[in-house]
Amino acid sequence: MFEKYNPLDNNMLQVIDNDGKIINKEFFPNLSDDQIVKAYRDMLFARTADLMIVSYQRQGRIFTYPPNYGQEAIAGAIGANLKDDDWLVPAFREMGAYLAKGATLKELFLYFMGYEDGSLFKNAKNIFPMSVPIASQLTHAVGVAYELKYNKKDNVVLTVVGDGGTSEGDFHEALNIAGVWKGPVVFVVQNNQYGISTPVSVQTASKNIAVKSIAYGIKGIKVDGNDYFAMYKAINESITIAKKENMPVLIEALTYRKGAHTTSDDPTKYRTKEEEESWEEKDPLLRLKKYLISNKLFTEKEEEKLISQYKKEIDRQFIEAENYPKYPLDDVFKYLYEDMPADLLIQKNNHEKFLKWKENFVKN
Amino acid sequence: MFEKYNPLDNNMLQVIDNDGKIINKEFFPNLSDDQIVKAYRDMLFARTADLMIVSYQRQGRIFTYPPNYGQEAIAGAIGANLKDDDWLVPAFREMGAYLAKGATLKELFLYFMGYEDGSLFKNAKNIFPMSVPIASQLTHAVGVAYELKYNKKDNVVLTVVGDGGTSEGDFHEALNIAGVWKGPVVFVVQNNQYGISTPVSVQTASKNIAVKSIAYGIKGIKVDGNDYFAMYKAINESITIAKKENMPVLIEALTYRKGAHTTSDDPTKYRTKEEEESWEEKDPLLRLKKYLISNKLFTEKEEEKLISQYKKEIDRQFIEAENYPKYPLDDVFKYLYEDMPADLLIQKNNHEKFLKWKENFVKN
Amino acid sequence: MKVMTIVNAVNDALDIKLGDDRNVIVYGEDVGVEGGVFRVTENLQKKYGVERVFDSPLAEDGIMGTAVGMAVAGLRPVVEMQFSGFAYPAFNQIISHASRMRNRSRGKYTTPIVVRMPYGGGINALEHHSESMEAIYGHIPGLKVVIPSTPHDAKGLMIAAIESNDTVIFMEPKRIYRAIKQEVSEDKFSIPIGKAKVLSKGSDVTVVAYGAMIREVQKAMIMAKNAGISVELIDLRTIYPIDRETIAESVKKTGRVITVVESPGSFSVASEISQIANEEAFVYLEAPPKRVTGFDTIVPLPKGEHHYIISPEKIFYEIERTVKF
Amino acid sequence: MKVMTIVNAVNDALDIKLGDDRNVIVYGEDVGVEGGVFRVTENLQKKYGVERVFDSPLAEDGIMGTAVGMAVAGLRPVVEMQFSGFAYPAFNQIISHASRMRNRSRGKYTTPIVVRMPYGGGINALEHHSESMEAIYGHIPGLKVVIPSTPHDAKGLMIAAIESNDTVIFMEPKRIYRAIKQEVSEDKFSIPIGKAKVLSKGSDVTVVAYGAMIREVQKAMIMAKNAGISVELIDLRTIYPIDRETIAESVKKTGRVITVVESPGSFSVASEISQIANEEAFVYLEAPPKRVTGFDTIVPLPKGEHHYIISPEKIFYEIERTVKF
Ligand SMILES: Cc1ncc(C[n+]2csc(CCOP(=O)(O)OP(=O)(O)O)c2C)c(N)n1
Ligand SMILES: Cc1ncc(C[n+]2csc(CCOP(=O)(O)OP(=O)(O)O)c2C)c(N)n1
Ligand SMILES: [Mg+2]
Ligand SMILES: [Mg+2]
Repeated sequence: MFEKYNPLDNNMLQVIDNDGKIINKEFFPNLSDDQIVKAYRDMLFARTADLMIVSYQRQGRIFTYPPNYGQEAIAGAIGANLKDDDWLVPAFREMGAYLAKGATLKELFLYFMGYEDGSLFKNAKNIFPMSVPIASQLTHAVGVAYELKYNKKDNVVLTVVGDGGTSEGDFHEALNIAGVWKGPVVFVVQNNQYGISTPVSVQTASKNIAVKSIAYGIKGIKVDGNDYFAMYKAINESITIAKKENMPVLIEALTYRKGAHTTSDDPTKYRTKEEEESWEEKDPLLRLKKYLISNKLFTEKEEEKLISQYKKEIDRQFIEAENYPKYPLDDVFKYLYEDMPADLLIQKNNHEKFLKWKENFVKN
Repeated sequence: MFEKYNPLDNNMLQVIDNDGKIINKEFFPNLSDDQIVKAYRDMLFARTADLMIVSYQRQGRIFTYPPNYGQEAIAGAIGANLKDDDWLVPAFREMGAYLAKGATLKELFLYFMGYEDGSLFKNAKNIFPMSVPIASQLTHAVGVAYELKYNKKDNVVLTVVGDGGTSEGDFHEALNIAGVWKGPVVFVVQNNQYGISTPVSVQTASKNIAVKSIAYGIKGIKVDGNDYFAMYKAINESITIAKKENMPVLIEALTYRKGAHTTSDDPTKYRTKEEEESWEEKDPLLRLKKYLISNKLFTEKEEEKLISQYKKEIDRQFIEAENYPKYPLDDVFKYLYEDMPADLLIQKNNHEKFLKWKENFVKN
Repeated sequence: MKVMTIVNAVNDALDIKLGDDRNVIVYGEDVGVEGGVFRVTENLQKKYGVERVFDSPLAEDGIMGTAVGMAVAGLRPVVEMQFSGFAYPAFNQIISHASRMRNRSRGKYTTPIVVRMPYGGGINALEHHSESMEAIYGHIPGLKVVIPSTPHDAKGLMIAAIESNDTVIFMEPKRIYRAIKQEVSEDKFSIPIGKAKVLSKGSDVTVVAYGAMIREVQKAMIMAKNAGISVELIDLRTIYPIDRETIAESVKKTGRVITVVESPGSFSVASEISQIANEEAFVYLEAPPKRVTGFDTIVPLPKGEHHYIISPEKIFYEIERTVKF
Repeated sequence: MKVMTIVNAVNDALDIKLGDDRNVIVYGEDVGVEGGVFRVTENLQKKYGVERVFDSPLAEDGIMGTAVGMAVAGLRPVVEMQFSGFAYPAFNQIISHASRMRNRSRGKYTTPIVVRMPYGGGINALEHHSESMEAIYGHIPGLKVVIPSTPHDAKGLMIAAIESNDTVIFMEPKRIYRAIKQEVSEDKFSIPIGKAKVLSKGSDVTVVAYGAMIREVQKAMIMAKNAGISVELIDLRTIYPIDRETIAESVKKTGRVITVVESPGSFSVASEISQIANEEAFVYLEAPPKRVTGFDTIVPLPKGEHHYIISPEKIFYEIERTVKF
């Protein structure tokens, strides 16, 4: 795979076309029909949730949110490939992968409503909280890979970053150290062609992003990120190589952020309608659905039913999140250190004294 | 040149062999015999100074110093190529380039004796002070290139970093931004195979360092850094391309640090005698001298005479530096801001008050 | 005169300086086409072209390092860190080069750079978007650190910052980016860096604050007035070089000083102001210099931020306690 | 018992913890084969193998970031920043992740990392090799910041730091790396982080210091004794969490406090100590809390460093002035 899709030639791994037809049998992943249908349903769930979150945000019920719209195949393929004991070190635009690892929508809602509790992922194993400082999570993954290798665990760590993130020094240090230390780590760049308003052409002059792997002596491949099969195949093979050979892999997943950067962003300021429309037929869900329908694995009716069922479930979890208990003062203090330092205790006590005073003051 | 010496093939530009014989006429630089002799003399001067500085240091007459021993061809070729209005953004191990730009030995002595005045380079144009935080100077060069391009100047900026420095995020950000902004900038990596005790194999797993240019869409070439002609040629062509095409270039100059990392370092702790000896015949001065002698441009006698003449000159400048005026208290304060803030003035005044008190106190 | 917000005022200052000095170059993440995520650089690219106002790669270290290079070569870069919480990758360039190049080169090279960064809490933001780390910059020799609290000051201080030959960290209180509207002259004017301003004269207690805290103190002052307490309010405006004189004079008069800052309290600007009061006005002090600050904790996410944020009531509470001491 | 320098003592602590906990991993630039440029990690690679003690690429951000990853995954990395002046590329990882992961994940993940860094002046070094930026780390919520002043403390505090489940910035006063020799137990022992130590009892004035300044204060104390002044010396040992109690108790007794730090004075640890004295012991204060600090300048190169370095005479001078206030 890596020989055939040498990033120096700017080749891109693709398995199905825009009509959902297999154009590359050789690299069709080893997936049962059930698995494929499940993949689609998971992506559909993620998309439904994503669209609803944006509308919750418009209603003022959550704060800033970064939509995943159009990029669901990447997170889906990641999620489908990671085992419980594998590690996910995410950025912030791969909801499907979180859910697959065992995070709940309710937790994600809590996070975007402004509770740290939403980062706890109570029942999810081996998943880092979202990382807001761009690209800073990549070195964490390299550290995790060190531990996996050190303890001879048969697991992998997969980490995600955006095209913009490849400009940061962290990207370099992470991939470079990974190249030297080796270890089971897969880097996935979601190249959605923009970092907020900035096009990828302003981020780098390299032929593509996968080619950067050469600078680190690791493997690299460019993949159609809107092609679930290609993404699944690429991640699956990369994980195998990463684990067997302790060989880090860089995957560039070419995609398009159909939505805004975040709910506070207005993409019409920096990109054209034509460009946006040109990506419609490449939509990852559309393509997978075409495959499913033409293979009689799925119908539009089922989709309708699923969506309405999903909507209910999503809303249920959202309302649960809305009814989450108030954020107690204690929670501001108690998680910083294993044992609360005296100074923090004094500050908390003083604040509580003030709050008592305030009660009285406000009354009068 | 860049096509023929594609770093992906791990080819290295070489012009003379260890016996000083031309093995690559095509890339022999356009230099007159006089220029070649001058180049050798400059390198000899730098080496003589370098060795003397190490012995001054042993005598306790200067503080820590990073020897250039074995790497003189790189600095020599840089110095010979830079015009007055070109910029040099150095690291700290390229004395010959400083001197060619117009810095004096005396100033360098002052610097290593512990005077900031040694960074002033009074009569040198467009040369940055030495940069101690590894790799942090590289982005400065990219900023300078922006200015050159912005003001349509017909100049170049050349910057230097070590093999260890390529691991820093700064290396990445500098080369990546240079690739996007374009501009007349040449990056020279002095790959002397060690960063203090750490071999380059611990720094990166890439095939070589020149190949990293691919990650940035810029040109790259690996050059025998102990071959003056190869270095001259590579830098000369790179400057031309950088200026004409606003195309940044990365040059990997393969060399060997024959001396210690600094005068506080003991290389026997981390490398073998055999390794050190294997580099003897590749010594850049030796090779150039063999070329000169076999072309009847130079004799051992002349060398002896030159060395003793240089030694006198070096010692003269050293003693001048030793007789430099005392470091006044004012100099601690006066260069931080254009106008000294009141706070600093108060601190200075208070300290002067204390010093007066101390005079009395010590008397009693 | 024109009604401006702080956003407008900074934009106006940049516009004026881009207009009158070809060496001024504005860049950073999304400052060009988009005009900045807070729209502070809006329309500037259109007006001055892509060579003078442009989007950089997502690389704060690179932004800062190239600014050092440009500045040494003669330009006057004004760079944006999208949020102060994302300026840390640039920290090495700030502390190791921008603040030192002048001293290192004995005045041969200067680094007239302005580093703009929105800072501070109160906008219901994600993690890293609400911090106030001005004390860290204040502690670094060779930097000037400026924080305006009004549109008028934002404009005048920004013009002074761009005209300064030293590196200026220009921290913009994003909480009041658009909250305060004020008539501001459309002409070019500048306000000297390093001078605090007495916003209200008073006799019982001196309150020192800056940025978004000024407005909160002013709310507290209404409560104080009702309680018969006369507050002298000083807007610090510059964190470094700090205006000892104005503080000293006021504390000598009132005998009491409270500093209000959004940051964690330990090792904060408040500690510094208190110590200045100790040094300059000890014998006048009738109560311990007091600090009203954030906790020594990470700023909580929005649902917990109200615990952290300093309320006017809290300020008044401490004013009263200090006056009654 | 064995005679140890601080270098030996830290080495011994690392040796003990490498020996008793397989999760402890030591890495950084030149810490493996070379044993560190100051030889603090000497012989450890030989003893524990290249998987547990090794040279990293020259990449501080990467060193710190991988440490965060390792720590979350269950290891206990002890990383070295070759000099504190070169730790800034790691600043983003320290402030954005190491100090926050526990709070961010509500305690699910911890980052038991020790970040060792030699700091401070007085060794005739090149630029960036002489700084003291502990106040910056002290201001960052979620970090512990430790500075030993003796071999005994260095060993006990290092063992405590490695055993702590929080991230500890462990700053080593390189000026006294080998200057102080002391009998230290070869057994495993630890000294609690967050506790200052009263080194000498006294009644006229409290002096707070740490690291290499302790020795300078002790020299000044001889002068003070000759002048009939009784000094109580507190070794702070931990910058954060700071030991208010010990400071408060002492200042209440002496009524006077001086803090001696090598760093620039503005926004320094000294300002914080003074403010703690204000808050805890205002009514006892008989003189303004005083700071003896470096100037707000860059540490000069060796030929100018004597101007900057704090002499015992300077400390005595300020002690006398404070006592006579
Ligand atoms: C270090 C840092 N700088 C700036 C930001 C502000 N910011 C948030 S998202 C973003 C763009 C990220 O682009 P990309 O990496 O392509 O990811 P995408 O948003 O497209 O998924 C920026 C600049 C940040 N979060 N962190
Ligand atoms: C950011 C930073 N980290 C660490 C150091 C300490 N240090 C000084 S030189 C050096 C090795 C540099 O190696 P290399 O880049 O190969 O240059 P060379 O010394 O071989 O010329 C190190 C680690 C430093 N000066 N700056
Ligand atoms: Mg993107
Ligand atoms: Mg090297």
